[in-house]
Amino acid sequence: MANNDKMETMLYNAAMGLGLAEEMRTNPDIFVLGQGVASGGWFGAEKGLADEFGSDRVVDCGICEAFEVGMAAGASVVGMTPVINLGFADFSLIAGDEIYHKLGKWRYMHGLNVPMSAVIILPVGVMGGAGPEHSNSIEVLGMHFPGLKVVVPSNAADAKGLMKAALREPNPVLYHSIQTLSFTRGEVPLDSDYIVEIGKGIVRRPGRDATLLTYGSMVNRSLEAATTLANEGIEVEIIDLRSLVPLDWELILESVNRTHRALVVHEANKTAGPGAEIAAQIQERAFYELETPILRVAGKDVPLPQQNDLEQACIPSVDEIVAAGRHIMSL
Amino acid sequence: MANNDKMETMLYNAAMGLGLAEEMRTNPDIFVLGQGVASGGWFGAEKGLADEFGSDRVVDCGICEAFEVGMAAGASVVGMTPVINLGFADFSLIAGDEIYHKLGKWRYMHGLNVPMSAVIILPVGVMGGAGPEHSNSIEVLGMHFPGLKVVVPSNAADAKGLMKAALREPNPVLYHSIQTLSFTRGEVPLDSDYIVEIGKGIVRRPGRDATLLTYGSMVNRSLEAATTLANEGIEVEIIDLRSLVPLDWELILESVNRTHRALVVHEANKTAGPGAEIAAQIQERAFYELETPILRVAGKDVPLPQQNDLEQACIPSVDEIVAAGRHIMSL
Amino acid sequence: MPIDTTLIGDMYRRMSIARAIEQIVEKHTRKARISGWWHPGEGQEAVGVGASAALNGEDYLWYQGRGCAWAIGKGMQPGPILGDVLGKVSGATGGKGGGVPHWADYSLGIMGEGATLGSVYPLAAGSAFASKLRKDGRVSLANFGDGTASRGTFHETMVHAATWKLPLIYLCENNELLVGTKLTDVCPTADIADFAKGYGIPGIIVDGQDAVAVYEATLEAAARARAGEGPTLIEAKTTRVQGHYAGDPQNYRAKDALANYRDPLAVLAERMAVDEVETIAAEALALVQAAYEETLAAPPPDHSIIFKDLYYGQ
Amino acid sequence: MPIDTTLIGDMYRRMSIARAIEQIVEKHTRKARISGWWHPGEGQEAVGVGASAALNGEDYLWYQGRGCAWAIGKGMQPGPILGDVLGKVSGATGGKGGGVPHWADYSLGIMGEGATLGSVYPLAAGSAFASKLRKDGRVSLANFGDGTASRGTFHETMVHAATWKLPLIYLCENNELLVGTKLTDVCPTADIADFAKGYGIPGIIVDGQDAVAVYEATLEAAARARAGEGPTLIEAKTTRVQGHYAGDPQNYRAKDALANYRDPLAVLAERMAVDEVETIAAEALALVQAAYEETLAAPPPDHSIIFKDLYYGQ
Ligand SMILES: Cc1ncc(C[n+]2csc(CCOP(=O)(O)OP(=O)(O)O)c2C)c(N)n1
Ligand SMILES: Cc1ncc(C[n+]2csc(CCOP(=O)(O)OP(=O)(O)O)c2C)c(N)n1
Ligand SMILES: [Mg+2]
Ligand SMILES: [Mg+2]
Repeated sequence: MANNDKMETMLYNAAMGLGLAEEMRTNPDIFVLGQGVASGGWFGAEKGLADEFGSDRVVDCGICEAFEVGMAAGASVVGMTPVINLGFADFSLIAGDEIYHKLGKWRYMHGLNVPMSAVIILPVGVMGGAGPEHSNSIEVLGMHFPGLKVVVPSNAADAKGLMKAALREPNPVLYHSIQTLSFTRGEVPLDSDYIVEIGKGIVRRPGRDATLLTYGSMVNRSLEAATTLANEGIEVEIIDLRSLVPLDWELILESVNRTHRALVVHEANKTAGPGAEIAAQIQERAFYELETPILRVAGKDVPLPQQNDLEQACIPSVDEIVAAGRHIMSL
Repeated sequence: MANNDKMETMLYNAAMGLGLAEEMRTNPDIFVLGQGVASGGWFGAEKGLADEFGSDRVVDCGICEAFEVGMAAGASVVGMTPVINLGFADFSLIAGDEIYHKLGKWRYMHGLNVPMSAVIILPVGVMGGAGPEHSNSIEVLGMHFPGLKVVVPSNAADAKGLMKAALREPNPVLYHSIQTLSFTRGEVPLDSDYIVEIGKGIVRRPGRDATLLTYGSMVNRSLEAATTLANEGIEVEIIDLRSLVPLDWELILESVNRTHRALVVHEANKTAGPGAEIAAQIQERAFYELETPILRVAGKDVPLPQQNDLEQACIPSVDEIVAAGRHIMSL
Repeated sequence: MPIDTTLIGDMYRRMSIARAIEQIVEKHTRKARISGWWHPGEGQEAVGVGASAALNGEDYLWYQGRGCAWAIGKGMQPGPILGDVLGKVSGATGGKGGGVPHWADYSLGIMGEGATLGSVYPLAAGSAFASKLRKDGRVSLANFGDGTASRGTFHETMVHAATWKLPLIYLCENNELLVGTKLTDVCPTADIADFAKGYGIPGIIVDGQDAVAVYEATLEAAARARAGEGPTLIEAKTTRVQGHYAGDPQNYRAKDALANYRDPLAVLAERMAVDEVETIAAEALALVQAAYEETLAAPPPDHSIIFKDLYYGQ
Repeated sequence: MPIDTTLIGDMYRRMSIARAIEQIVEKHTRKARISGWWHPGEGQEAVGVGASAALNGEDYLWYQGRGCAWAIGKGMQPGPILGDVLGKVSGATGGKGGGVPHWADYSLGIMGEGATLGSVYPLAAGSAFASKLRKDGRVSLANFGDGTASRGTFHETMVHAATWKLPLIYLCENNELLVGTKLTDVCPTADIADFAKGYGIPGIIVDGQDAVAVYEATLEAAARARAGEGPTLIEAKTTRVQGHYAGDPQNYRAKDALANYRDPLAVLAERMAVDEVETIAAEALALVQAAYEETLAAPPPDHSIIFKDLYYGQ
């Protein structure tokens, strides 16, 4: 079954689909529902699934986001593992009651401690002019409302590994794929037990001078910035959080206590975004270790324009991350 | 018109209704829509409005939160000033698209700089066992999504003054009334031009030792805690923020730079709540003035149980605020 | 096919229990404060009990929280119901609950309530979808009020349920009121069954005061569902005898609002022998009284349950 | 009452302009990248133009973003349309826009688009409600696709519009597709007009390839609306000639999908003199070509507009 060491280069979205397909082979309770999934998905994540698993388990749906998530909650309560792809995370505001009240609270409020597995795919981020109602990164909602887990894969291998972890998780998972990464390639383990544990971050680049906490679309930009900064003698440690709920506090604090400086970088709007919580908690837990304020490099607090240049100007660039790195070392 | 100095003792919700009625008298474009508003409102805020202004302008609506807010957005674009009472802020998750995409973004995304007035009343907080889908304080959403203003009156006078300000505001306002205050009384100015400016906080109690930032239901508990702490020689300055968007940074920073210690107290869930942003920003802007970490005293990160004792145990008590005050002074 | 007398007796027993709970909770709330609000179901007991009687034990019920006839109909005992109302450990939720019910017992097919109205439609479609995939022959029932038929999820769910022919029953309790608003002030039709027309599914109106009528309509809808013929919308015309919540002054209501009210217990009793009626009623009262006393004696929950059930295994 | 020939000529002119924009954008996107995606409206021009022709200038239009026939029909010039598509300052949004249109011009009654589908229903009801209060005699029209008829807001809005008799028209462009999904795979009826039944309002099916038929049905619905008789649902049967977006490989679509396609320009031309048709078409092409060239020459927006319009006066 497991082909332990084999790797294959594939698209990020294909890796997500591979994780899904592998789990569907062994778990008959998994089904996939979403707009366009039966013909492979709008962005290819569900390619081939309908052929392999049939149209009973890979089901197209109308333009009904509230229904999609609500039915997932119901199916989950009776022991299924629904996978819903909403196409764009922004559409989840239509299903807010179903995600944050029903999925997040049903077990709690009825007091019956049963597993509730469900994976809601909420692709986030700009992708070249999709506009103010398609391009936002709203993962902070899953942090504020209790009862859910939240993951954000930053590369193809994680896309597979986190999808598999999400499908084996007895709690509902918001799985934020990254729109701009959809058609980028990466090395993906073919091991059918390759799991990226939910709640564990990873150091992508070690460094002694400052800790840069990021995830999703900003991991690559942060790594690029770190290279530039290294040329200037500034060694930034890059942590890819991978999960926002739960956050890997052990990893975060170990690093910050060592570097004494922290930056948070994300594409989501700055105000009340994930970086707010991360910064608030770091200063609560490591105040006396900090030599400088914790900086946030984040999306501008505007609805996103569609025009490509304007859109890019609204989210952190490599240059802005570099500038923040220089700035924090100058304090 | 204005009866400048007169005051009257009235219920918090009646004060909200008075602000509304006064503005309706002079502005024929205001109308009120919501479930039960035609017979005075579930919690009395709209008492007498249908009699005075007729059932054309004070209109009952079905159980259709998305419709209510969406129609407000449409009416607002054509120059009306709709007032929607959703009854419970938790129901706004049903209207997430309409609040955070339509109201917050319509002007921006169409690039036409016209006024868009709309007041969405979203009552927040526990009120004695209303349960996990009725009792949450979700005002942080209005901070993360751009384009809206967010106010939270902590007493009857502010309930009137902020309502009137909201009705004269050319941007959509989320007006978070406080469920537990609905039937509490306070002195309210009868001046028909009594306005509480959006974006301005107020010092409710001056103090030299620490700055406690709070709003809404936690203002009274914080004041009570401050009295206890004062007996122990700890003088806490209590700031009632009144508006969360925009936040009154001038006031906040003046105080924190003077006391060198800050606490944020709110009923909303702690993780990624308003306190996260406030703490993150204080340390960004006043790091070198801080002698201790910024502490947050906030709601527990759980869906709220209904049972009264459990419910109370989930939100900050006076004792917890006192303990936090002692703790921050011990650091 | 004349209806089985045992079944009638059983329905009468459950309706009597539900009614006794109504009365005891009403009395209790008049002297003591409970957490949240109780939404009295007096007058509507025939709907939940009649419909539940037509379901199998393992069929899935997703209800809306007025009264307790659905829970009793589907097999829950008075103890866990009262335990939640009074916020005691003996409640179905272990003591988290209050006036807005979240009673569930998955072994009885009682799946629970969503307190944001209209949330049960897609959830019921989810369990119905699971049954279709698993071919387990189960039916899912979504119960809701007339006011809640306007919710967008009503439409989104039925569009799919009708297309996929899900084994789903929509069962509306039309008491012509949503809180203090008259249905016809906010709905273009007085008959919720009219909404079935758009989806090409049957829309059946039944006398909601008659448990037998509700039972029969539900049985037929369940048979259609199990045969793969898809969803049915049943509208039971009924009467809310009490206020929206216990203590509601009901200023909005006409003095003669109950002029044509028929007590569903009396309606069913007409089909029974007098002494049977009396025995069952007395037994029900005793059962509920005993459960009430046990509930009063039960302890409130420990604060440690505040974090229980947030995540699986927690 | 035979239809005015000036009106026919005018509709043909607008449809020709819309078609010319389609063609120029199609050609442009084949060689250059635009921001976002263009959703081609070729084949559907008779709907937006025919319906708009039946509205008054100050009537409110809330549209869904396929093609540009609605904007052209309601009076927008090609310049602001192309300006947005190419992300130039000359666009209706001043350069914020891209492939998903957010063209609006309130002086023309063009109120804009919500890119989360189904959002225009309640917005259109909002302007209709305003008109009812103000007694300004205006009609509001909500345009949407067949796939979007399933959205909950469709139901929530119509429940209220029908009850309150709002001056509202629902105008559905049924092209039988939502992206690559066939309508009948996710909808229990092939006729969206069927949904009118539940609300007791007229549900009219018209030939969406015939601008005159769309015009006439809309005129009647507008008259009903203005007379205080409430909303109408019009379903225009039409054909999406191109892919969902410009560049869509359309693997999901049958080879003979367009076998029965009738070009709405040809359909309308049958009612016109040949030389009139040719003159109008040539003028339209020239107008659009000139606008395109101006658009290419226009500058992209300055980054300062990123914060523009977030708050009033900003
Ligand atoms: C989404 C949502 N909106 C509003 C409410 C408040 N609410 C509670 S009960 C009720 C009336 C429901 O009317 P109906 O569905 O006819 O049921 P009934 O109360 O008559 O049993 C309302 C509006 C709610 N719980 N959820
Ligand atoms: C709420 C929402 N869900 C999904 C989408 C993605 N989407 C864009 S166009 C489209 C198809 C719409 O179908 P229809 O309404 O029939 O219009 P058509 O594309 O055929 O013109 C979909 C699903 C969206 N924009 N908004
Ligand atoms: Mg009712
Ligand atoms: Mg379509």
